[in-house]
Amino acid sequence: MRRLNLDVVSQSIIADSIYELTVEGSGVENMRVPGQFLHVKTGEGHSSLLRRPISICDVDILNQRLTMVYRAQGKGTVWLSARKPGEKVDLLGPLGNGFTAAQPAGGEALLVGGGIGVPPLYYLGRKLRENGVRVSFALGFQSKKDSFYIEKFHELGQTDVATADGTLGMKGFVTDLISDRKAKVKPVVFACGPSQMLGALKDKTKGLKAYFSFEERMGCGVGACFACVCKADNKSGYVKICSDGPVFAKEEVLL
Amino acid sequence: MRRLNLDVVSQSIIADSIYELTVEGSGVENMRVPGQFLHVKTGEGHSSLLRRPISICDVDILNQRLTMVYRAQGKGTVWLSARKPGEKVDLLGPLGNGFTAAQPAGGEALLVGGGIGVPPLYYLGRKLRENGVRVSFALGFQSKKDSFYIEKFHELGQTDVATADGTLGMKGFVTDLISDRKAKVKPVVFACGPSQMLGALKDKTKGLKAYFSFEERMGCGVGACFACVCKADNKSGYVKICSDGPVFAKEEVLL
Amino acid sequence: MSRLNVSLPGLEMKNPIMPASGCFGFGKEYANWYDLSVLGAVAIKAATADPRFGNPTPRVAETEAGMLNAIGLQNPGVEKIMSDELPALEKYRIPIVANIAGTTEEDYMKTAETLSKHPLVSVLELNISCPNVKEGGIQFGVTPEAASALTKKVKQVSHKPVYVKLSPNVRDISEMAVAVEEAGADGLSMINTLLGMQIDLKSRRPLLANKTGGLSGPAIKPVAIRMIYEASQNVSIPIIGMGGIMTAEDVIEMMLAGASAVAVGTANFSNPYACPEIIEELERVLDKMGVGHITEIIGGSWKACKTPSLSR
Amino acid sequence: MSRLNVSLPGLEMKNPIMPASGCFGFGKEYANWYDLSVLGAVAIKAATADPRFGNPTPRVAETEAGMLNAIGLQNPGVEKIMSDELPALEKYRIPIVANIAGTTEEDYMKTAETLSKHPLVSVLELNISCPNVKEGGIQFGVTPEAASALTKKVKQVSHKPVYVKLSPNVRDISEMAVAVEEAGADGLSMINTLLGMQIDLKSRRPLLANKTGGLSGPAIKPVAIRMIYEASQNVSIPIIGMGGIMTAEDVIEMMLAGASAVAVGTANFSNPYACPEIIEELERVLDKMGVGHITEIIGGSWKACKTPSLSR
Ligand SMILES: Cc1cc2nc3c(=O)[nH]c(=O)nc-3n(C[C@H](O)[C@H](O)[C@H](O)COP(=O)(O)OP(=O)(O)OC[C@H]3O[C@@H](n4cnc5c(N)ncnc54)[C@H](O)[C@@H]3O)c2cc1C
Ligand SMILES: Cc1cc2nc3c(=O)[nH]c(=O)nc-3n(C[C@H](O)[C@H](O)[C@H](O)COP(=O)(O)OP(=O)(O)OC[C@H]3O[C@@H](n4cnc5c(N)ncnc54)[C@H](O)[C@@H]3O)c2cc1C
Ligand SMILES: Cc1cc2nc3c(=O)[nH]c(=O)nc-3n(C[C@H](O)[C@H](O)[C@H](O)COP(=O)(O)O)c2cc1C
Ligand SMILES: Cc1cc2nc3c(=O)[nH]c(=O)nc-3n(C[C@H](O)[C@H](O)[C@H](O)COP(=O)(O)O)c2cc1C
Ligand code: FES
Ligand code: FES
Repeated sequence: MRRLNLDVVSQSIIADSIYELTVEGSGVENMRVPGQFLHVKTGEGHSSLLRRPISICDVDILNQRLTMVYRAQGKGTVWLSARKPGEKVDLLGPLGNGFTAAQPAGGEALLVGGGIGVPPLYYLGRKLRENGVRVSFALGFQSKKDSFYIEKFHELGQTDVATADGTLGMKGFVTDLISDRKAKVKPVVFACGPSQMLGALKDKTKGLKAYFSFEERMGCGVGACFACVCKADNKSGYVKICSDGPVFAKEEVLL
Repeated sequence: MRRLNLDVVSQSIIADSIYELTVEGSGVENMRVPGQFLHVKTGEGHSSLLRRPISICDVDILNQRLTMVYRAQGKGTVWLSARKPGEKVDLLGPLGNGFTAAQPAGGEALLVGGGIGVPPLYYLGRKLRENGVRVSFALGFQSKKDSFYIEKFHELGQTDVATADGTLGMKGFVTDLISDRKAKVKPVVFACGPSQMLGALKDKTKGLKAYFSFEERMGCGVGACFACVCKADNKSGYVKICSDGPVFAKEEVLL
Repeated sequence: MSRLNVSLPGLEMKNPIMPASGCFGFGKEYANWYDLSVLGAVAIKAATADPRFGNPTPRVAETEAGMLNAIGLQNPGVEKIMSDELPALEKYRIPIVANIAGTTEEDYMKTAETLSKHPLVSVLELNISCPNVKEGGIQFGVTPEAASALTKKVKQVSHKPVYVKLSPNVRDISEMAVAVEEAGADGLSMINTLLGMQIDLKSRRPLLANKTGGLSGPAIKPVAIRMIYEASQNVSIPIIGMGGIMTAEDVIEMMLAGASAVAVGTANFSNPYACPEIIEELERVLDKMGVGHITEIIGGSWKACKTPSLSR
Repeated sequence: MSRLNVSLPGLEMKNPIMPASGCFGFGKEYANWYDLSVLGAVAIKAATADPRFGNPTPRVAETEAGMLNAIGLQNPGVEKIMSDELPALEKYRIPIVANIAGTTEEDYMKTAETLSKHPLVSVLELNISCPNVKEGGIQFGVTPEAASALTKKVKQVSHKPVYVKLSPNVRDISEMAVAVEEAGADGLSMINTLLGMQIDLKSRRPLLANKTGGLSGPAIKPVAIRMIYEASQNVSIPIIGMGGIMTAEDVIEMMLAGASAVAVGTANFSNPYACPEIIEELERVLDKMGVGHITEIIGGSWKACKTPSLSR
């Protein structure tokens, strides 16, 4: 949990409005937990006051390199997508609690991602494999042109894809991909994506251990402002997505 | 009077916080009148809404190159000083009415500048010489470290310098430099500098034709907002520095 | 262009964009930059009964995403405006919103009567945010009683529809809006500037000679949106919205809040082509949103949906 | 450090900087970033008599040079704050400003009495910008009568000095300041947020679930400066200034306007080290200005000069 000023190594567009940004520098070596996120300063001066939460997509600890994959949609991410080698990126991280709990040692994991929720699953998949877990992926996108990293996921394990318009993989939702597999192998499920997807997935994963990464608009990103609070099934009745999460056991957060 | 998007050719620091910025591109060929100014957009997005008025310091019509010399002091000029080749500068220009009137054809001109009022005198001096006018310069700075372009002015004509702390040239004010010369040759005087300097110069140039370039904080820069109005000895009782000036006969504007 | 036209009392506009009063002079300067006939209308600088020189300089300061101004209503007086300024606008064939100001009710009435008779003036815009000398420095724009009384007086003498320009420096904007509607206003203009100040660290004094100034620009847009959203639900007269508009998206946001047309002020300084560029962009944004005609979005943030909105 | 200390009723601060209420939780999160003992004081999140969950999400939005928030005063209630949150702050040995909120006078009184007895609480900060349910949704903070009555009640029960936090959503800030001073306030905090709104073009609805939110950040600084400048000349109690402070220069500007100390809110989100960095920078800025002790500049924009100012 530090403020880092990292050097841009590369920036490339890997799908429609989707950018892959690699930065490097001191502090990256602490980013060991998949599902943690970065709080990225965008814009010059005081024009953009709120940082943007972006997941860790991959880390090369040895070379202190960090990769983010994000969609350039609003003011801040569009600014970020214009950063070039030679420039710096100011970010806080690693923040939050990632996919730490219940790694199914020696077992089976199913990683489910939707759209721009896919990136953190890459680092998670890599880590799980390193730990000897068998991983497979169910990824959903709007359309082929929005899809990314499919080849890289294939290298880690079986990867099924669904697109809303059927231009890649199965036509339909990502939840349609997992029905039969779950029956067979009882995997632990890790998921990240829009809240409708998580809601549907909650039902589809009845009886399975599942950990979901949630999204909410943030102020501080560190647990101080109560912007990102969601109702939860716990003692206080709520969780802060930024500091208690973003990853929770699927039962804890009330969607 | 157009909006230009010019390429940065070079940027260099030529004195303490004083930068020389050369830009090039279409539209520069219209900048033929010394004393006119540019209204420069600074900052990204909507952080800085007001443009910065900067004088034309020199123009290379053939190569469509324009040079500004400015002090990086506040938010906007500090931003401008960080522009590098490969980037663009958005400016309106040429704006206002420059040193057009009463060029002393074949005669003698004395150009008096103080601090950051010096730059437009360079283009003016060059133009006057091209028109066969004998030019000499009286330049005032706070200190040696603030001075610039002395050699370049020497190439155009006799150049006397005063500094407030005596570190270069005479110790004192620029007005102290002109006392005897004016008696001898009755030059036409052109001046640009802080209003105290112009006030003192007004007295010192009694009996001489003199044209002063005035400064005022601006909104639109084009005559529409009435931000830059000064009392004047004319029919309406005022002038707009941006569109009626910035250059006026010394008697017109009431300091 | 038929998807952009809006119709307000006295204002048939081919698009909802006009430059805001005080930010566009009487038009002739920006006419050097582009053909003013592309505008939906033009709001001209405040007219007072007699010529006014305005405040000492500095009159403007820059703030984060905003600016302060204390021009002080400098203008050549209503007679000169009619003889020297208005005729030059005729050739553009666009509606003219004549902004009027004063320090007493009599001032306003005199200016309103005179100016509203001019054939080129489409509507009056009553700027009620100036210090009221008679009532001891209180502004007409900050109490519903004073605003209502002034509106009634001006309506009595005006030959054209009257829009009242509301000040945001109030506790309850709806109360003000309702008061002037009941007093007979044909429309509202909102918002005028927020009172602000900047202190110069070198001189250690307020930077503006007038000390305080009016804050405009994107910094105040959230306040404008909120006030238009509130006022538009409490009155049935149309609103000309303003405050921080820089882009076509800002226009849409303000119309969704409840404005029927908008004025662009500070943006002109940052970009002299602001108005024509916004007008051009509007079509593109409407396409992206799948909106047929711009009037469909007026008040769209609180009205029941007419056109289906995109999912997030 | 002896040139930065300021002394206000109940607050002996080694420097004039405190994080603003609601932007710093109860301190423990930022304690992971730096040692809180460098701070002049700390203002903690609003306490209410009973626990509150707050508003639905989204609770924040970004605007140009500002942000909107509608957290809705989420807090665990005064008892839990005293048992679970305050003790952790003891080790930093800095004054604690306990912000309190409520919806009825009784609420406020209960919270004020309880909290002001806690040995770690230095002063109370009365947040009077919350809806007053009893009086039908009117805010205590927008009429002098309601603000004055509430201040009196809280003063009666409080064991510590009481600062009243003023809302900027009023017509006349001095009137409010004078009313609460006369009611016995020991100091003022100003300003709270401006009411604003953002509309999401995709959903065509207000982005915040609560629809309106409070605007903070540099966008509102000119309004804060103006209000502090006005209020400070009309009262003799000290002012804790806030609204858009990002830099040490902003602190100086606000103190020149009339603040005796300042609070830093939104800046913490942009930079978690905002407070310690500003404190460090203050020395440098005072050096540049040739100021011996920071108290010399308080109200410097309207007081006769004590130290010579630099020429422009
Ligand atoms: C824990 C977490 C991890 C995330 N990881 C990724 C990632 O790896 N890749 C990726 O593309 N996106 C990710 N997102 C979503 C990403 O934060 C938003 O897309 C981004 O903040 C939008 O910023 P903008 O400048 O494009 O939009 P703007 O509209 O300019 O943003 C305005 C404000 O709204 C907030 N905001 C807007 N949309 C969202 C959103 N969907 N979620 C949260 N805040 C939002 C912004 O942070 C900002 O404060 C993540 C979100 C969270 C909460
Ligand atoms: C006609 C004209 C020609 C000029 N030519 C030059 C030149 O060639 N080189 C040069 O260094 N300077 C020149 N100046 C002064 C220059 O405009 C200011 O130094 C500059 O605007 C300061 O901007 P900033 O971003 O540094 O300061 P900021 O403090 O960030 O500026 C804030 C606002 O105040 C305005 N402002 C601040 N100081 C001045 C000033 N002295 N005059 C006018 N506006 C000011 C800015 O334009 C801006 O709107 C000229 C001014 C005028 C009016
Ligand atoms: C320099 C300047 C001068 C203004 N003069 C007037 C005026 O004469 N009459 C008036 O009603 N409003 C005046 N205004 C207010 C604008 O018309 C507009 O209401 C306000 O600036 C908000 O819009 P904006 O943020 O787009 O600038 C002026 C604003 C500026 C910046
Ligand atoms: C997220 C957030 C929460 C806030 N919560 C409170 C609060 O609980 N009580 C209060 O008095 N002010 C609260 N405020 C207002 C701040 O204390 C401060 O007055 C305001 O934000 C202006 O300062 P700034 O521009 O530095 O943020 C809150 C502000 C923000 C941004
Ligand atoms: S974003 Fe501030 S508490 Fe989560
Ligand atoms: S700057 Fe607008 S009239 Fe001169």
